[in-house]
Amino acid sequence: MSLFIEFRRDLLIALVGLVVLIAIGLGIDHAWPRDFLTSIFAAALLAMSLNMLIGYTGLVSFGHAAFFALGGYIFGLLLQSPAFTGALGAGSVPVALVAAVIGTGVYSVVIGAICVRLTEIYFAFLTLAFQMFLYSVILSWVDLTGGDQGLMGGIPRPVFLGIDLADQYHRYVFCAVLFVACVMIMRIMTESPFGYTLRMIRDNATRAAFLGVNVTRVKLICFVVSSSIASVGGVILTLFTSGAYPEWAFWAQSGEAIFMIMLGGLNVFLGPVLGAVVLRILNDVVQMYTSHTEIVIGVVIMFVVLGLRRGILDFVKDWWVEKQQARLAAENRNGQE
Amino acid sequence: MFDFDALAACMSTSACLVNQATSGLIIGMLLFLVASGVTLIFGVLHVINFAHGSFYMVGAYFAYTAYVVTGNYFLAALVGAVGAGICGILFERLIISRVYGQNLLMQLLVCYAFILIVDDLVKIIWGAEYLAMGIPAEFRLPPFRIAGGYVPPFYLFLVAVAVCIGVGSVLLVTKTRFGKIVRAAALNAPMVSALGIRVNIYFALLFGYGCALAGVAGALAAPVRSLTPGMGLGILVESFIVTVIGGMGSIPGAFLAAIILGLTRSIGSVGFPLFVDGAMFMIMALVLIFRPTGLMGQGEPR
Amino acid sequence: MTGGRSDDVILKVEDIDVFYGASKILFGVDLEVGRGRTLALLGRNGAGKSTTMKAIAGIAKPRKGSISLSGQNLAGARPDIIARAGIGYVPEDRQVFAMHSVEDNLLIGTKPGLRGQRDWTLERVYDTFPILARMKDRKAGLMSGGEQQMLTIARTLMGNPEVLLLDEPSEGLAPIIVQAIGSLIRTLRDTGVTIVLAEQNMHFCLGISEDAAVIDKGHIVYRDTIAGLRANEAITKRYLAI
Amino acid sequence: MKKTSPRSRPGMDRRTVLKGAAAVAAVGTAVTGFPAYLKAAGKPIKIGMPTILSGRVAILGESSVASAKNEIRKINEAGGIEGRMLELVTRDSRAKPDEAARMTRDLVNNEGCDIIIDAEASGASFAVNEVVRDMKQFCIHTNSETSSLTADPKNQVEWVFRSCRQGIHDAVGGGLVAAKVAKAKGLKRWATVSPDYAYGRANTAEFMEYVKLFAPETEVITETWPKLFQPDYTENVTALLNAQPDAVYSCLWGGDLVAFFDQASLYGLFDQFTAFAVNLGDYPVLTAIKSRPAGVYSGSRYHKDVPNTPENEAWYDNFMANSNVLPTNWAWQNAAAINFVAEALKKTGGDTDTMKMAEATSGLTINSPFGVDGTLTIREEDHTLVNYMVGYSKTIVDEPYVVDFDRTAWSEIYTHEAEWKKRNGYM
Repeated sequence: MSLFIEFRRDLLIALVGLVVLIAIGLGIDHAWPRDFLTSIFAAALLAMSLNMLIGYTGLVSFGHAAFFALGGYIFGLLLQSPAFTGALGAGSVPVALVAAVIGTGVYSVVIGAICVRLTEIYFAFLTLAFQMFLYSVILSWVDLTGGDQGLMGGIPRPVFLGIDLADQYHRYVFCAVLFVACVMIMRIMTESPFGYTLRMIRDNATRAAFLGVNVTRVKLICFVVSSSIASVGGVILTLFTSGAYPEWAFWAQSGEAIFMIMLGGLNVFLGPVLGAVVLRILNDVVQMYTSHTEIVIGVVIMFVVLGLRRGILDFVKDWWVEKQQARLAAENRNGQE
Repeated sequence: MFDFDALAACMSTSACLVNQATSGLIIGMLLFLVASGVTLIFGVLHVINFAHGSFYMVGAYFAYTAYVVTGNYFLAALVGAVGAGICGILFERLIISRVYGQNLLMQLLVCYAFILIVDDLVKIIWGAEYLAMGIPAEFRLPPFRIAGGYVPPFYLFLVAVAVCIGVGSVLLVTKTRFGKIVRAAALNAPMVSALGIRVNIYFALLFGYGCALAGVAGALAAPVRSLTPGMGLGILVESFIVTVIGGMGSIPGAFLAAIILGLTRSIGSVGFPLFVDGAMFMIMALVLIFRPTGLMGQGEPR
Repeated sequence: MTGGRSDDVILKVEDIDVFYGASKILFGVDLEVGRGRTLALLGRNGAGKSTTMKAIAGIAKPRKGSISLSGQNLAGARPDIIARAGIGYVPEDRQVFAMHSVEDNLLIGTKPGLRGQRDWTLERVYDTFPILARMKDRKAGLMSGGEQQMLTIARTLMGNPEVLLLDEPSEGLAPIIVQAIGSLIRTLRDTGVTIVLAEQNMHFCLGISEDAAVIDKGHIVYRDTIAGLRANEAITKRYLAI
Repeated sequence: MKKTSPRSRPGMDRRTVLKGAAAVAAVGTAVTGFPAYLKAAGKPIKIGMPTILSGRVAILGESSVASAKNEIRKINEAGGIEGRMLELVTRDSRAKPDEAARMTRDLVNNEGCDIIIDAEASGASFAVNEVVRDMKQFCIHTNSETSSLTADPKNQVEWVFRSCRQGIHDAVGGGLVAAKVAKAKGLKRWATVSPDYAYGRANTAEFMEYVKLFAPETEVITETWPKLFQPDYTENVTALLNAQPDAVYSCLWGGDLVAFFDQASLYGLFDQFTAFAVNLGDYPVLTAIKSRPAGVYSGSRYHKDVPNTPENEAWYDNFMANSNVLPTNWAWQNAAAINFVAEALKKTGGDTDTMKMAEATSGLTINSPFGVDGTLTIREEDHTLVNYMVGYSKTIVDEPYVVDFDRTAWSEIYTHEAEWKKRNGYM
């Protein structure tokens, strides 16, 4: 209960956000905003959950997309199995969703237990290694995963509670609710005492350990939660594309997520969302003019990293903080005189 | 998943042993050349050059063009190495030196950007179509027969060059003044600078040398592998595995790890063909778990 | 010769301010060192001695002021440019290249002097520092503090400097070693090299240097001969805790 | 014109944009081609084509685009369809299925494309298939050879067609030729070297199945599976050397095939075994391999002498004159698709309504330089292309690179295809 009181304001904002998202999706008689936003939901959940590791805990994971893909595959495979949908009927979709999250969580406990003990570079490498391992399993296990072709033949989505995910409006609202719920969970995680522990570990793990924090355990909890949330992103993308594809587990997917974080800003909670939106728009706009999208995006990354040296929202935040400080300093001077 | 009969059958014939051993060596040596550049750069500059595969690609393309123009493969290989080295120096001076000492994220991103840019540039300059250099005339010879196995002369040349370069790299780093200065600067750059040495130039040269190693690997691979934009990615991932297994910063470690991986691939293709990639990642994971500094790495534990 | 000044000033520091981040360490420091002379820069721990030395060597960047060597302005230049201009810097915490052998340490420091002279060769160094000759193949990291101090001085000499900056060479060493280092510095002085010696211990400097400056809280509070300083009890009591 | 899907027509987009509900959407649409919505009458018929324009397969995507453009140019120069011009809009999916899905939605929703030509490779075409099923959008697949895309009823969609080779057709043809050669030369022990992914495995299994069916004394003694885009094939080459088979089959393609041939020839592989490489016959592959071996059996791709008719020769010359890439298997398949679209549009009087187009395309036969007897047909029962050239040639070192085309009769293919479908429960 106390959570509701403590996060009253955030919950309210989340609710308003959800209403706005739904209004945009349902109010506009054009599929594009719905498609655009749905793909943003998926990408932003991947990026935001990764930022729980990178921005809040200082763990630069290079293999986060593995959990994204795993979530999508578990969800898709369960729904494609006639035995599963036959047994659960209308309950198939929610059960598959829960199974995808829990399944990914369990997998990430195993991976995390091995990885979180390592320092920066080795952590990055090992997460990358496990991701590429999953990728090669998906490619090789053709009988189950369809190999490079992904899950074929569409994904059945039995109607539950009057929600028909084959209908694009229903699907959009469902994805928006999932997205906002996950964002809220991350908000509560990062703004609670647990979130402060994460930041303490990021800034000085030795000191945190000194103060009685079980660093390994806290890192592992963060790793598992963020992986589970990434899996929800995978589920959304699976619903959207009506399939799941091995590219989701490829390292470039993780690289893109890292860039989204960097682009939007890693010290601002909603930074990765902005990053996801900007990258997607950039990609789409560039694509209209040239097929050499990579060179343009490469130059943009160079500019952001070497020019701004931080993400867009970080830049705005720093600018704002600086302005506040200047104002405070001015006030102090006036007060002294 | 495992085919022990095939493995046993192979192990019991000398022809198969020779074939698989040479095959492992060839795969391993190209990996070693690329990985030794990664490990050298990391050992000294403490940056991970995620863009190293791009220099492998650039080396291959330069060599291709030089071969088309001159028809001399040895000259082409030299052009590939030097060209990649010069690109490496430019990359170091203009881009990567700006993120020295910054967190991994920044290094990762500039390299990611560089890979995107170079891949597209190669596509613009050489086209998206795959190119093939073909075996140079000097090496268009029937394979040697050793104990029933086949050993192509070009691969002998390739292994010899790789070993020479590997030994040369170790000597360069341990015996020459250049190497001594660079190693000292790795640990204490301000002090080396205070002795009147332009550390930046040494760092750039070292970076260029590391990239030239990748360039040589590209040039050596060009006659037998098809050239495409983006060809650097595969070898990049594998050379990282080699670097991590061998120990970041250790050239002998990279050599050992490259041979281990090469043999894993070649023996694996007989005994457990579907699990070859999995086995490589497994070895890397095991090494990181039980000996995070790698087989021959020193430096900070974990 | 008045007040420890020479008409032939080789190194001149004028009005430099140095900051570490937001905190100001040096406030308008002025120094002059005559060619061939030895200046002792005295002061308590944290007074700004090392920062002054680092500023001259180019490791700390002055925010204002000038540093000139034989008239050439070097303030803000990179350390390697300053070193090639003839200033040899021996840091306070020794900083040998621990993984390299003694001889490799010396080789890394080797460069011709400003006028192309190579007065200091390996042989001459081994002559001057017999202990280094005995240990030339040992890893520098395995040597004792005093031996490392010898090595850093020798390493800097291999660069044939005009001016030698010695930052607290006696710090943390046993008295007998301190003595040996003292006599070594005298030997060097006799070869004609200009020396700036940062020290807490005035007595150590007495037989070595001609000139002295005292720094406190980033301000130069005294500049004259060391003999004058010795006589000035007000200064020594207040700033040197003697 | 009743639409079951709530997807809006371009006319509505303007209102949407004017509403200004989503600023981002406005920017996106304004850049994409606002003016297109303004000229309502006589506006071009837009054909959207997601394909692969970067990476190792880019050459195939580029030849697809070049070929489609060239056919559209011919149609437009002849006056278009009912006075309306055809216009091609392409998107690069980078061979990623989820990108392809997004691009396809984008082409329909934002570019206002009336027709989708899916020029993706197998992986992504299944993704596109799901999108067009979902959006109820008329579509022709032009490059995916995976049989199940149209053969498996669960993938079949009423308004989706395929205008390209199908793996099973090539497998029957290849099996017949290989069995003939095996009997003549006594090739009993076979080995395979194919890329380790769905296409490679399915294609190889189908080929060997028919070789065994037609020449029962053959056996597969070893299989080696390089990864897709694997740079080094030495381990696979030595695996073949160790096995010492009589013959080798490979469905490697593109740059992978080039690298494999160059590496294998170092070991003198092609002097030791008879080789069958279904994807060798494409011009860019043949011209890229430097040590082109003679006497390798190569499947039919695109070749100016196959079929050896004046129409095909003319098509080749026209293509070469108007494009800067070489024609490939993908090139003729996309050319054929554009011709099918044009023919169907003529039947509907220029109406692009999904169901009308579907009705017009189903069972459609057109005149084409690529067909047996100069015609190609999209079969009514499973919406797939038949009557194209199937068979094997033999390589020679110099131009025209392949000779002695041995064509497989379609009657034989139909018989075996029907059996195969029954076995797989597809009918």
